[in-house]
Amino acid sequence: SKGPSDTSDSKSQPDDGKTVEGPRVAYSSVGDPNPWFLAFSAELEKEAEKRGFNFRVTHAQAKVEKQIADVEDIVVQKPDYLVLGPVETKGSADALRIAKKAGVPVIVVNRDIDGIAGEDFVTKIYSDFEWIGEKMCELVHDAFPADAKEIKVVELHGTAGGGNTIGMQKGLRKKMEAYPNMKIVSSQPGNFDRATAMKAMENIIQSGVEFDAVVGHFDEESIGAIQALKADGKKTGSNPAEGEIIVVGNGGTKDGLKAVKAGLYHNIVSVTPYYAGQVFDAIEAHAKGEELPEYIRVDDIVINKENIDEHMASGF
Amino acid sequence: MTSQLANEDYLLKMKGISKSFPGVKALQQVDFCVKPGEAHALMGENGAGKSTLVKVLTGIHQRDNGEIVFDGNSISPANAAQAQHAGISTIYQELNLIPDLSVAENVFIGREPRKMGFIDWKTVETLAKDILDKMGLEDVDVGEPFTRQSVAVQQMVAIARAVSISARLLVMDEPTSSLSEKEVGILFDVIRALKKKNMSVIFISHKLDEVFEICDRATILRDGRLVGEYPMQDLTKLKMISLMIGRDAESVLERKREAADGLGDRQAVMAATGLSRGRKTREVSIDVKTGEILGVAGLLGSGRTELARIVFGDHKQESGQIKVNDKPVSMKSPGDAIRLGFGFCSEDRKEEGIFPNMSVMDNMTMAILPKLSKAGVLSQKAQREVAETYISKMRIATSGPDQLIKELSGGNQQKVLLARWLCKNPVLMILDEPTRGIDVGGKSEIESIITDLADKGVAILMISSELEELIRSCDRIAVLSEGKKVGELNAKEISEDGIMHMMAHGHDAREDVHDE
Amino acid sequence: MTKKIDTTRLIRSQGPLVTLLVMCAVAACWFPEFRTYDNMANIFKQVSMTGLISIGMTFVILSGGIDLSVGSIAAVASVIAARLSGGVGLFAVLVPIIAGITIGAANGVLITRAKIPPFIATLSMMLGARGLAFIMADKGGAPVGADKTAWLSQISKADLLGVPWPAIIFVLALVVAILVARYTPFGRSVYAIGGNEEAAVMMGLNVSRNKMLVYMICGGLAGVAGLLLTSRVNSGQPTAAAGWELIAIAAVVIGGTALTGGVGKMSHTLYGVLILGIIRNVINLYGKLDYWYIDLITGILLLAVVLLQTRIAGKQAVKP
Amino acid sequence: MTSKPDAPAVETGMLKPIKATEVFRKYESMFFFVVLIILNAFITPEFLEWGTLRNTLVQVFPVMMVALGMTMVISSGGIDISVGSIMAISGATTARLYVTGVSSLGLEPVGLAPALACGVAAACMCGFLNGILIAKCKIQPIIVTLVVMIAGRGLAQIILGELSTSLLFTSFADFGSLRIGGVIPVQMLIVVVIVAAMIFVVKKTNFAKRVEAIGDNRRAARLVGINTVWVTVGVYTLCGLLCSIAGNMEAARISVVNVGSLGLLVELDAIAAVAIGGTAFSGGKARIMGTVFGAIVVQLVTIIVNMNNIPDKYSLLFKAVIVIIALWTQRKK
Ligand SMILES: Nc1ncnc2c1ncn2[C@@H]1O[C@H](COP(=O)(O)OP(=O)(O)OP(=O)(O)O)[C@@H](O)[C@H]1O
Ligand SMILES: Nc1ncnc2c1ncn2[C@@H]1O[C@H](COP(=O)(O)OP(=O)(O)OP(=O)(O)O)[C@@H](O)[C@H]1O
Ligand SMILES: [Mg+2]
Ligand SMILES: [Mg+2]
Repeated sequence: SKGPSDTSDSKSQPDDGKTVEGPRVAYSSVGDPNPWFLAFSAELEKEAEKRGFNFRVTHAQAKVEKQIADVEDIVVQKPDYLVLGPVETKGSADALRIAKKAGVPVIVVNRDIDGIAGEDFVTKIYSDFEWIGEKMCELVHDAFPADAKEIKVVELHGTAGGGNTIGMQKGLRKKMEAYPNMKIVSSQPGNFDRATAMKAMENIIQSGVEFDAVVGHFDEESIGAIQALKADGKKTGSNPAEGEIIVVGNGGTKDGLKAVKAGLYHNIVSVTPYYAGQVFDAIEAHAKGEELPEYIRVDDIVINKENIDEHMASGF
Repeated sequence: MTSQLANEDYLLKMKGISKSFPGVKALQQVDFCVKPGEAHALMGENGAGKSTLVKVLTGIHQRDNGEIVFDGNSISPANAAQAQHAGISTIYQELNLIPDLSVAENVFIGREPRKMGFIDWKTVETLAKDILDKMGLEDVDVGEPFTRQSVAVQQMVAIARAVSISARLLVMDEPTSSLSEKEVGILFDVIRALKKKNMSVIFISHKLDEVFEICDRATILRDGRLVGEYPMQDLTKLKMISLMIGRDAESVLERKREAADGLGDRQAVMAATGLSRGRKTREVSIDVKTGEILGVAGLLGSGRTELARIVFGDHKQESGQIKVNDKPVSMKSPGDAIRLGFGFCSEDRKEEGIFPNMSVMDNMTMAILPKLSKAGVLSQKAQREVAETYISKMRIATSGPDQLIKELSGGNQQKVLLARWLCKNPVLMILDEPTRGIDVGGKSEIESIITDLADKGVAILMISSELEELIRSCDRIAVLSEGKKVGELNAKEISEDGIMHMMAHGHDAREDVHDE
Repeated sequence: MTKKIDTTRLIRSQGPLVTLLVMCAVAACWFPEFRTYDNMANIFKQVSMTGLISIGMTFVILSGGIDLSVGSIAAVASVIAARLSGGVGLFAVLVPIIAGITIGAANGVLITRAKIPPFIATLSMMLGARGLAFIMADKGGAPVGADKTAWLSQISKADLLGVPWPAIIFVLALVVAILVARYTPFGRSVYAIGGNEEAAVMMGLNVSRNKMLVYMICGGLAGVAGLLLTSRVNSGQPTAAAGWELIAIAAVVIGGTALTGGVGKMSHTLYGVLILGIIRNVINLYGKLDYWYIDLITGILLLAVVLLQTRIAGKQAVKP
Repeated sequence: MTSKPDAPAVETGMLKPIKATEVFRKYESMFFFVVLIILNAFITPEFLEWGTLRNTLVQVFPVMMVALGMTMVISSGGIDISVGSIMAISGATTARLYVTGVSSLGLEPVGLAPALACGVAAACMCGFLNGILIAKCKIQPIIVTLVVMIAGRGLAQIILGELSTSLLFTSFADFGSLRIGGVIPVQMLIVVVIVAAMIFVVKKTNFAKRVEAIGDNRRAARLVGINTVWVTVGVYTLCGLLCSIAGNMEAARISVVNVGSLGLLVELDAIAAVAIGGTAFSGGKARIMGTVFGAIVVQLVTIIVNMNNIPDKYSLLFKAVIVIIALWTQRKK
C-alpha cells in the first residue's frame, strides 16, 4: 500500500493536479473507517496509475453533508470523471445534480443511489447485496440437515439506511420465505463494527434467547459474535449436530478468512473491493462513446473451508 | 389605608425577620426601621447578620419569617430586580459588577439610554463620564474595561451606579472598606446630598469614625439578634462597641505599638532595589528587616498592590533586583516566593483568596500541605489540629473546620485567609489590606497577632488604606504615589499629617504627568 | 507614539481576521482554483449551516454557557422538515424551526430552573434529541426522503444574483446578531451574565429570562441549519450533523470569544467559521492526502490557527 | 468549647445528624443504581444473574476507566474530549509493536509487556501534551482536547500503519477475555485495583487537594504556591494513563485495534457518568465512587435496552432522562 513517505514526497512539491497528464478522475469516498473502503480506494489509485489517469480522492467520513461539500469542491477543479461512492442512497443524490450542472460525468460505485442511469450518472458498479443476502440465507439453511425442525437465526445488521444493509436484509428475508423452518429471533445493529456487534451478542446471550445460527452483515460483526459466543463457552463452526452455532457473514477481511480457516466461521459471501478494473473499463468505454448498461454487477463468491487457501491472500 | 399613619414616619419597616442557613440561624426576629431622609447605620461584629439582613431586604435571600413594609407597601421581593424596581438600590459587600464590560456600561447596564430601540452608546458614555466626574474620578477612562481599574475605583464605580439609580433607599454594605480618606470624603458629600433630597441610606461599616460622622441613627445586631436601635447622639464609640460585642469594650481598644528598637542594626530580610514594571511601579526600592513592620501607604492606584505582587513573584519585574538575606533571588512564581518563606494575603478576597467550595480547614492549610504530609500523603488529623487551633485563636465564627468557607461572613473569611499564612510561620509576611471588612474586635486581634509575629522576628510588609492602622502598628512607613516611592517615615516621624502631605505631594505630581 | 500603539492594538483586536487573511493568502498562492468565484461561493454555502449554529453558539458562550445539543437539534429539524416537505411549504419551514426553539427552551428550563450546569443539561439534550431524531426517522433510524420538487429543497440550490441562498441567510442572520449583541439591552445583558452572573442578578438584570432566550435563539438557529441540511441533501438525516457542536465551538473560540463568557465579538465568529471552512476546502482541493493524514492535518492546522490567534491577540485575560 | 465564645447562633446539634436529603445527594448515583436494579429485576427476564453483572462490568470497563480520569480532569476545572482518540493511539502503539513491528526500522514484533509499556507511555504523552497546551499555552481545554481528538485518530493510523490490526488468536486477546477461575473477568480485577488506588489518591494525597484547589479558584491556587502548570499537566497525564488501560483492554477483548472505532464517542458516556456521579462541573471535589456507579448506571441503560429487545434508539433517550434526573436532584438551592 501507499506508505507515508509517498505522501510527504508529493506534498513537498505542491502540484496543481497537472503532474500526471491524462484524464483526471476524482473519487468521492464514503471515507468510513472501515478497511473495505481503504482497500477500494487504494485499488482505484493503483489502477489509475497503471492506466495513466490523474487521480484524486476526498473522504466524506461517512457524513452525507460532507460528501456534498466534497463534490462541490471537486467539481470546481473540473475533473473529467467523478467516481462517487454514495454515503447514503437518498442523501448523496444531490451530488449527482451538482456534478451534472458542472458537466462532470459520474460513475457510481459501492452502493445504490437515487437517480436515473444515463441521465444523472453514467452507470453504477457494485456487488449485488440482495443476492448476497439470499446467498447467506441459503448457506445457513444448507448447514443444517434438511429435516431440521427449526433454524433460529440472529441477525447482526449494518448501519441503518445504507444501500448494502437494506439489500442484505431484503435478500435474507426474501429467501427465508422459501424456507419455512427458518426464523429470525433477533435482529440487532452491529453497525459493521466488531465492538458493537460483540456487545449486542453478549446481551442477546444473556437475555436467554435461543438460536442456532448468526448472520453478520460484515465480517467484523460475525467475528464479534464469534468472540462473544466463545467467551460464553459456546462453540461455533460448521457442525450443528455437535451443538456448534453456524456463523455466516459477508466480507472477506483478513480476520474473516482467518476465522474460516480456523473452522470457527462457517461461510463468507465475499464483497470484493477489487473491481477498480471494471470502474476504469467503464470510464474508458464511456470516453469512447460506447453505450453502457445502467448497472454493472460485481461478482462475488462463497468462501468456505474448501477454497479458503486460494483466497487467503485476498483478505483486506 | 389604615396603616398609613404609622408608616408615615418610616420609609422601611422590617419586622420579626428570621433567616437560617443549614446549621446557622443568621437572623432571629430582627426588627429594623429606616426613616425617610436619614442615614442609618447597621452595626455588628463579623457574622452578626448585617449582610444577610440586607440580602433579605433586596430579594437575594428569601426570609423564613417576618414582614417588610417599604414605602407603605408590604413587599417580598423575589429577586434583586424586583427590589430595585420597588426603589431600593444596593451596593453589596462583595463587589459585584461585570469585569469585562466598560466602566460606563457597568454604570448603566439594564437601563441604557436608547435611540429608536437601539442603545445610544454616545449618550451612555457622556452620562457616565458626568457621573464619575462628580465623584472625583476625572481620570478614569469610562471606555476601559472595569477589571482594569483598581479595587478602589471599582468600588467608586459601584457607588456611582447605585447612586445614579434614582431610588428611595440606598443600601451600602461596607462601601468604604477599600477607599482612602479622600474617596470617603467624596462619598459622604454624596450621601449628604441624597439626604437633602429625602432619600434614605443604610450604611454598614466597621469604621466607627465614619459611622459617627455620617449617620443619624444606628441599629445594632449581635449573633443574628437585635440589640437595639439608638440615635447617634446617645452613643459613644465605646458604648457602641460594647453593645456590639456584648461585653466590656476595654479588651478591644486599639493601642499604639511600641516601635521595635535597634532596627537599624538588624539585617534586611528582603531588600528590593529599583523595582519597575510598566507605569504602575517605577524604580521602587524598599526593604524590610527582621521583626519590623513596614507600612506602605498611598492613594488608590498608587501601586501598592502592584509592588506587593512583584515582591511575591506574582508579577515579574521589568528591572530591579530583589535580595533575600543579602542573596539576589529570582522569583518566577509565587511558589518560589513561598519557598523563600514569604506569605501574601491579597486584598481581593473573593477572586484571589478563598477556595469557595472547600472547607475552612482546607482553605487554611492549603499553603502548608507539604508540612502536614508524608510522601505526598496528607494527614487529615494534622490538618484538623491546625484548623482548630486557629479557629479558636482567631475567634473565627464557624460551625467547625469542615464548614465551607463561602458560608462564612466576609470578615470571618478574611480571618481564615490570614490564618492560612500565620500557620506557616513565614519569614516575610505581605499583607494587602489585611483588616478589610473586619470588625473592631477582630481588627485589634489581628493587629496584636501581627505585632506578636513581628516580636517573634517575622518581617511584615503591610499595606493599608487606613492611615490610623498603619500609624498604630508600623515601625516605618513607605509612601507611594503614582508608582514611585515618594518618601519614608520612621517610627519617630510617623504622623498622619506627614503621610498625608507626602501622598498629596505625589498626587499633585501625578496630575502634571497625566495630562496627555 | 500613540499611533504606533494603535496599529498594534488594531492588529491584536483583529487576530482572527489576520489569521483568516494569512490562510487565504497561502491557499490562493497554492491552488489557483481557490481564487475562483465558484469556490468562494461554495465555501460560504458549505459553512452556512455550521455558521448559523456558530451564531447561536456565540450568544450561548458569551452568556457563560455552552450548547452541545445543536447537532442533534439540527438532526431533529432535518427529519421533521423532510417529513413535512411534501405538504404545505410554510409548515415544512416553520415547524422544524419551532421544534428547534422548543428544544432550546427545554435546555433553558433545565439550566435556569433546574440549575443543571449547561454542559450537562445540553449533553443530555444532545443524547435525547438524537434519540428523538432516530425515532422520528424511518424504520431502524434510516433517513427520510424529502420531496425533491418542494421549494424547501430548492433553497440550497438556488441563488440570488449568483449568491447562494444559504450564504445569504447566514450573512443576514450574522448581521442581525451583530446588531443585537452590540445595540440591544438583551445583547448587553448576555455579556453581563457571562461576565459575572451573580453580579448580573444583583444588578437587577433578568438573568433567567435572558438565558432562556439565548438557548432558544441557539436552538432556533440550529433548526434553520437542519432545514438547510434537508434542503441540501434532499432527505431528513437522523445521523447527520453529529459533531457540529464541536465545529461551532471551535469557530467561536477561534473568533476570540472566551469560553468563560462575557468577552468576545459576534463579528469575529464569521472569521472562525470561514477559517474552518477553508481548512476543509483546501484539503479537498489538494485531494492527495491519504485517509489517515486528513484528520492529522486538520488537527494540526486547527492547533496552528488557535496558537497563531492567541499569539496575535496577545495574552488575553485567560481565566481557567 | 474553647472556640468562639461569641460565635453566631450555630446549632452544632443540627449538623451532626445528617439529613435524608443529604444522604441522598451523597449516594445518589448508587441510588439510581439500586432503582435500576430493582426495576429490572421485575421487567427484564434473566436480569438477576451473574452473567448480567459480568456483562455490565466488562462492557462498562473502558467507559469507567476513562470516566475516572475524566473525574480528575473535571475536578481541576477542565474537560477532556480527546479520551477516545487517546485510547486509539495507545491501542495502535501496542498493536504495532506487538503484532506488526516496524519494518522500516528493522524492528521485529516485540513481546506483550514492552509493547504494552509503550502503549501506556504513548497515552501518557498525549495527556501530557494536553496539559502543556492548556496550562502553558493557555488554550482552553475544550479546544486543546478537540484538536487532539481530531488529530489523534490520524496519528493513531500513522502509528498503526493501517486502519486496523487484528489481535485475533494472540495471547493478548486471550488475556482480554480471560476469566479468572473461569468466572471472574480480568476486567473486574483491574477495576477493583484502579478504583481503590483512585480513592486513595483523592482522599489522601496532596495532589488531589491541589487539583481541587485549582478547580475551585485557579488564581488563588497560584497565590498559595501551587504549581498550577504541573498539577494541570499531572491531571491530564493521569487521564491519559487511564485511557491507555481502557484502550488496550478493550482492544484485547474485541481482539482488534481499529483506530477508527476504538474508543469512539467514549467521552460522552464518560462525561455522563461523571455528571451522574456528582462531581461538580465548575470544578471541585472529585467523587470517585460516584463516577463508578455513574458509569454502571449509564451502561445498565444500554444493557437493559438490548436485553429487552427495545430498539437501540431509545437508550439515548433513557440516558438523557437519567442524567437530567440525577443532576436535578443534586442541584444546589
Ligand atoms: N450562604 C450562606 N450559607 C450558610 N451560612 C451563611 C451564608 N451566608 C451567611 N451565612 C452565615 O450567616 C451569618 C451572618 O452572616 P453575614 O454575612 O450576614 O454577616 P455580616 O454581619 O455581614 O458579617 P461581616 O461584617 O463579616 O460582613 C454568619 O454566621 C455566616 O456564616
Ligand atoms: N490599567 C490596569 N490594567 C491592568 N490591571 C490593573 C490596571 N489598573 C490596576 N490594575 C490592577 O489593579 C490592582 C491594584 O492596582 P494598584 O497596585 O495600582 O493599586 P493600589 O495602590 O493597591 O490601590 P488600591 O488597592 O487602593 O486600589 C493591581 O492588581 C493591578 O494589577
Ligand atoms: Mg457582611
Ligand atoms: Mg491595593
